[in-house]
Amino acid sequence: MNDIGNETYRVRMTGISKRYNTIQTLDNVSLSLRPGEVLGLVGDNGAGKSTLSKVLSGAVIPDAGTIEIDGKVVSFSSPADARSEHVEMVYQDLSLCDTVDVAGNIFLGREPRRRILGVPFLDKKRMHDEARAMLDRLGIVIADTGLKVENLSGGQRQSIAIGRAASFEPSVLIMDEPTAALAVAEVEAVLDLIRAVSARGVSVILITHRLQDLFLVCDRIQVMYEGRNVAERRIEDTSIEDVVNLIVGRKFQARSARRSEDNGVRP
Amino acid sequence: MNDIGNETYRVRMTGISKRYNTIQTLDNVSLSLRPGEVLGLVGDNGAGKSTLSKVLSGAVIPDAGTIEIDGKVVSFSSPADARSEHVEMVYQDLSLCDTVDVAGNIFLGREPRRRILGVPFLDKKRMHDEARAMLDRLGIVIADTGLKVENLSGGQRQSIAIGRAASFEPSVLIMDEPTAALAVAEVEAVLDLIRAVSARGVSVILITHRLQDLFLVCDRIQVMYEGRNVAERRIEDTSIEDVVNLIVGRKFQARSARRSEDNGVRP
Amino acid sequence: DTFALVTINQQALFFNQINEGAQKAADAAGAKLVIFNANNVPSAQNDAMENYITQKVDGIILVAIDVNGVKPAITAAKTAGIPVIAIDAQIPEGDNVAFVGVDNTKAGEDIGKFYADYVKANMAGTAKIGVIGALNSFIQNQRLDGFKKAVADSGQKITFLDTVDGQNVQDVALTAAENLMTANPDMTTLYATGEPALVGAVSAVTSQGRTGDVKVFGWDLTKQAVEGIDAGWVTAVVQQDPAGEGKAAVEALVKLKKGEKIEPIINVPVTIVTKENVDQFRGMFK
Amino acid sequence: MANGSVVSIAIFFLVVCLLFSGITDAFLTAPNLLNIVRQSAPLLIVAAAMTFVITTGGIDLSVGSVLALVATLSAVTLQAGLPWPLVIIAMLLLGAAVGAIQGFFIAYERIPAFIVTLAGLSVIRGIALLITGGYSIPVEATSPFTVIGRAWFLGVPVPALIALVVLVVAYLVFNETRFGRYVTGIGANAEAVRRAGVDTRLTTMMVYILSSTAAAAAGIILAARLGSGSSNAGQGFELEVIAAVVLGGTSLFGGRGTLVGTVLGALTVAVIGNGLILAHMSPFFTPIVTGTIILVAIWLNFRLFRGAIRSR
Amino acid sequence: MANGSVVSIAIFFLVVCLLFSGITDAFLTAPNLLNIVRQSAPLLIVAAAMTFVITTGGIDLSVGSVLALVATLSAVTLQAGLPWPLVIIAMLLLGAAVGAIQGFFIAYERIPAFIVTLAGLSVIRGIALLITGGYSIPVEATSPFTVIGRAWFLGVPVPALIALVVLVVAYLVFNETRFGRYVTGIGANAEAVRRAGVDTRLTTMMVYILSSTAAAAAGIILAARLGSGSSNAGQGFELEVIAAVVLGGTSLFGGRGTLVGTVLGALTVAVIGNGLILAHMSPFFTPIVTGTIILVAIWLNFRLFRGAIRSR
Ligand SMILES: Nc1ncnc2c1ncn2[C@@H]1O[C@H](COP(=O)(O)OP(=O)(O)OP(=O)(O)O)[C@@H](O)[C@H]1O
Ligand SMILES: Nc1ncnc2c1ncn2[C@@H]1O[C@H](COP(=O)(O)OP(=O)(O)OP(=O)(O)O)[C@@H](O)[C@H]1O
Ligand SMILES: [Mg+2]
Ligand SMILES: [Mg+2]
Repeated sequence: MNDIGNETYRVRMTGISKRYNTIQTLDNVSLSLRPGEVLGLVGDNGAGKSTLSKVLSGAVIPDAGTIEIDGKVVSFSSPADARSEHVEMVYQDLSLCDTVDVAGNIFLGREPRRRILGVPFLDKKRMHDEARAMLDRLGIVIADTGLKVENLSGGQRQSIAIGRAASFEPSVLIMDEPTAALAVAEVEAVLDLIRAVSARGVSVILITHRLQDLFLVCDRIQVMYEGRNVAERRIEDTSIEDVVNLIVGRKFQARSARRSEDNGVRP
Repeated sequence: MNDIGNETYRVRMTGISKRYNTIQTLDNVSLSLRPGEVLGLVGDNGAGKSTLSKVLSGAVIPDAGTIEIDGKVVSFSSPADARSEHVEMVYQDLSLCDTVDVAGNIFLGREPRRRILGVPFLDKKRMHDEARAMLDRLGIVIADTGLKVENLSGGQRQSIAIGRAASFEPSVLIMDEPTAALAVAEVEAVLDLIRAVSARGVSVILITHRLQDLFLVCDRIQVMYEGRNVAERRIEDTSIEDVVNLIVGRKFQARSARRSEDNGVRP
Repeated sequence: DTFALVTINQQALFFNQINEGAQKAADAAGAKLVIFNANNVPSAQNDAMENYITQKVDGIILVAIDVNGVKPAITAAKTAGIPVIAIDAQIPEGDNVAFVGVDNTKAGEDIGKFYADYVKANMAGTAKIGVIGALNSFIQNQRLDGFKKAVADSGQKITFLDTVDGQNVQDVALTAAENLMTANPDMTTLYATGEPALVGAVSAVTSQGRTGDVKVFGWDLTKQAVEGIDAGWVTAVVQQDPAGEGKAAVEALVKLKKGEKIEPIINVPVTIVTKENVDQFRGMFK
Repeated sequence: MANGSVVSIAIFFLVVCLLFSGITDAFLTAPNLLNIVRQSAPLLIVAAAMTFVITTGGIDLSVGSVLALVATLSAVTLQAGLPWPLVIIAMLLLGAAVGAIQGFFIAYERIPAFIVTLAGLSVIRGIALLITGGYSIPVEATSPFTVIGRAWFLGVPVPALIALVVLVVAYLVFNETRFGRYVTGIGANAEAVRRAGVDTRLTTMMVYILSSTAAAAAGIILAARLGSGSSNAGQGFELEVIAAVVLGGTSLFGGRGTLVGTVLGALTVAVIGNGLILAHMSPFFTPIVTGTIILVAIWLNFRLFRGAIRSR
Repeated sequence: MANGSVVSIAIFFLVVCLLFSGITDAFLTAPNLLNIVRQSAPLLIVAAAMTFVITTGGIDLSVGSVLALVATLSAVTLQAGLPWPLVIIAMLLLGAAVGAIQGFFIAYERIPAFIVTLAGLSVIRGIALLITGGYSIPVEATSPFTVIGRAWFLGVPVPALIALVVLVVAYLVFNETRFGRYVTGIGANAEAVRRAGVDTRLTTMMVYILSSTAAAAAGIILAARLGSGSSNAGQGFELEVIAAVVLGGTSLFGGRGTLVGTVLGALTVAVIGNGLILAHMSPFFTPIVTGTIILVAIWLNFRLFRGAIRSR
């Protein structure tokens, strides 16, 4: 991880605003991210976390604001633009094609091809082999990469979305509640993955409501409230209780986010 | 909560099996639930938790097995049958109608009506008033109960699904990962809700991957693994580490499910 | 003066020739002619007539689809003082001032009689015949009924094989005609009740290589039909004079306008075109 | 989308009306406007019912055929001497029965609506053709039956009054009853509605009963107005109805329906047809102009209202 | 559903074939079978392209009109003395251009495909009418152009060969290329495909270019076969094509398409039409029997394969 004092940013978003009809979803929000840094983005439901990250992934076009990637001002008019700047995102609603199979979803938009008589056909064997390897790496049990994703369990679907975003050498990886539907071992695998990619210099934005996870992988935490930035903390300078209070906007006793032994759980 | 030794069951499912093509999703699974009891149902992704609970809610018809409610054998051929036995469920995929408004989704299938000239028209005012009251009770911020749910945030959508299931005097309430998308204060509200309804005698099945929550509300935990029952524990007799090992099926070190201070989080 | 012509569709040459004849006559009389195409929808004709009545045109010429269904509109026109002339399809007990055209049943009998005579003279009095019709067309059904009646009256040994529905669309008629020939390898003659059916029949006979042993009879000349007549396997085609009908209808309206009297039935005769007289029609298809 | 679309089609409708008022003198006269509503009564009635069908995510291609069958059978039964009130009741019941059969296959046997009603289209028109033998069957002009299609009441044509009643009832049912709610819900997420304990199959079958019954009512009105039953009636009517509904802003994918939009869509189609006749458009240009007007106008409205409809 | 449906339509197809082989002698003869494939070549070609359109969740109602326009324009240009290879190329380009215009409105301006192509249906057939003035325009029987519709090659009719090539290419593109993948993906979840960085608008426009070009090819074949171009060619063709596609198991909601199913669906429709004539069915019964066969057979297959299709 780089020196926090360093002024080279991978991502700098400034003055981002977005309005939907009557709701000001984002109101002059900023966000910055250094190479290899893991930023935890937290906030109440409806605070605008997903919308802000979709702005960075090109899926939402903001009403105002600028985005710089590696010091260069960019303007994303579609996710394809963001992808070509190596920004990848795991969407909260997963964005899978239900009637396409597991391998097809993982490689969507980047299918490997091989030329037969000069015509670029899909290389299905390679797709299935690589998909299998990728799932195994993430510790995901899916019987067959040829299954359509519509019938998979919630956690299996989420794993596919994660596998897709993480596998194509992103330089910025945005994960919007990637572990919400995952069981305990799979959560560990995702946290390991985040540590591994950030060690390789990938910048990561992690949106999650599992606050304890933040303290396992993040370098910094940014808190949003009703569409605005309200606080930013280096991980060393904060605690779960502090973050809870920032999210809720007042002093709040959250038993589910407290240290386990207080809840009567035997060590 | 009733005496665990008591032989009056609210729900008894025995020998439930379900096969999808090549996958034996449920294999001779049993489940029992006493009045007012809160059962935690846990297991790896794809273990069959959602499918089992859908059998109880009538959304999936099992290949084999019997269900008894209050000692009476029932056979659910549709969710309407289960609803008439007061079984309510919050589905993992939420099951909302995107183009219907918030109030409409909350009251779906149970819209209040008033007669004008003998014709039963929807009582829209009452729907919106009661929906507003219900959301406030759960601490959910949604600007307008007339908004279509398609544009709500992930957590807002989940809150609506919870509000719907909890509000109609169920005698069995099944919650399939109800807190996955919720922020910290909303999670607390849901846990409070579970405690409150179970105190009123409602039996609750809670499926969750947030293991620490189990220890806050459950009386008993049942663990599934690849479509089978593998363990059952009274909450007093177990610990997070124990549950993690049962879920994963072997000794497993999960930092994200350990006591917080081991993770370097300052108390 | 403004006259309105309400027609059935514009996908058959026949109706377009009515339009042309009427247009020429209107130009000659210095009147304005507006044309409405109902695209085969019966109620659209009523709609159009009602619209013209509110607009107070000076006369309406009507080629009816549903001869009963247009009666209320004709009555409404009469009440409004607007004369209606029916072309091609007669209105039973209608309030129209005149009918211009062909008696389809009668002309069907004519070609039926011609056919029976031909069978008697050239096929030793026995023949098997297949029919390509258009079941949804009132006048084409009349043509078939008249034809059948004349054939039955003739006493020749003629067997009616299948009737297939060409739906008044060329490609449908072609497919139906091909299948008709496969179904009845022993068929010796074909009768097509309208222009699309005849085009389909002619193409089918060629494509199935049956020009040697099937004789075609039908309605409404086209270039392919003329070529078939030249080659000898299209025997006879009923040719109407649609332009003449259109012209006669406009002229009748003009006369009425001047206060003159007209005949209630203005007959425009048909011609049965054969090798002998085909030359006089050749010019139409250059 | 539904709301943006209603505004869009409303503006479009006004523009078309203004246009024709400018071009032709006859357009903006009471008799002509009454003509338009009388002529479009069958379209309005069936389009209202079709809005329910399409909002569930279904489609009914058989309405034109049902209309033809009912028109011919009304004429046949009247000719056979049946009293006219009996004929009307029998025909409406026939429509409901046809809808129930089609709805059964769609809702309970889960066969795609497109296939079922396309088969229905073929079979039902075939029966009409068989009954009439391709000829048209007259209805006595003196029969009180024809009142339904021709009479005026309080200065308004009876078919228009019938359409008005049907539209008001349809609007209330669609927006103010449980049934209407479930129709929208089924189109949005049928499984969610089923899980809410609603009998989605019955609801689905009901919408097809509605559309076929509406088609039967349209057939009765048409037979009464024309004084004749012809198996040719209502050819291509299904596309016209669906076009009116879709033009009004109801989504073919289900879940978004608007009855106000449907009424505007149907009237727009009717006004364009009427206006072009009054403007003495050459019949060769009519289809070209009709299609172009619709496309360009919808396009302009989509451009103007894009922001309102859905912004990314 | 796609797989279960293909099995279902395949069995249905076999049953229909066996039935007609039993009832009629002429059915199972080489000339008749070749007739069937020749007659259905235009249907097969357009249905293959329509499978792409419907799989994206779209629809193209204008194919019958494009077919008519191309058929008439081919005849007109040949009459004007243009060399036949030029005519073919120009007509295919015309088809592509029409598709691009419609696709532009659908993909880039987001106007519902139903409205755009319904307007297209009206405008394009209007243009064909205007060009021909209602006359059917002959193609010289001696022109090499007619080879496309009438000639035989290696004992197989040329139209059937063209259809075969189109189908093989379509199958490969649909199942083995990125483009085919995105077509399915757009039907399943267009936003997901867009988020994956795919230009979904271009892909959507392309499928309409495909369908219009295929309709143009069908128009060329038809003009060559009939030896004449008529503006009433291909009336109702769009419904026939869509029926073949849906019968084959492609879902009108998009995301699930099968080309094998489409071929079987199209051939089934063609075989029923052919077989009923061979069986000397009265034309009055033909539509009734056709509709009933389709419905009953699909129903039986849904019952038998329900388990395989989707169990709850
Ligand atoms: N397309 C849209 N149209 C209208 N309103 C929208 C749209 N997208 C988001 N919103 C509104 O913007 C607000 C922020 O939504 P967003 O999804 O960004 O929240 P979030 O912080 O991700 O919440 P959660 O933690 O629940 O996922 C919500 O109130 C939501 O209703
Ligand atoms: N309709 C279906 N068709 C085919 N397979 C299915 C279907 N429903 C579930 N399955 C399979 O059954 C298995 C169990 O699924 P289920 O959703 O019950 O898991 P779960 O325990 O809820 O997992 P998660 O924690 O990820 O939600 C999965 O492997 C899934 O792929
Ligand atoms: Mg979010
Ligand atoms: Mg689950």
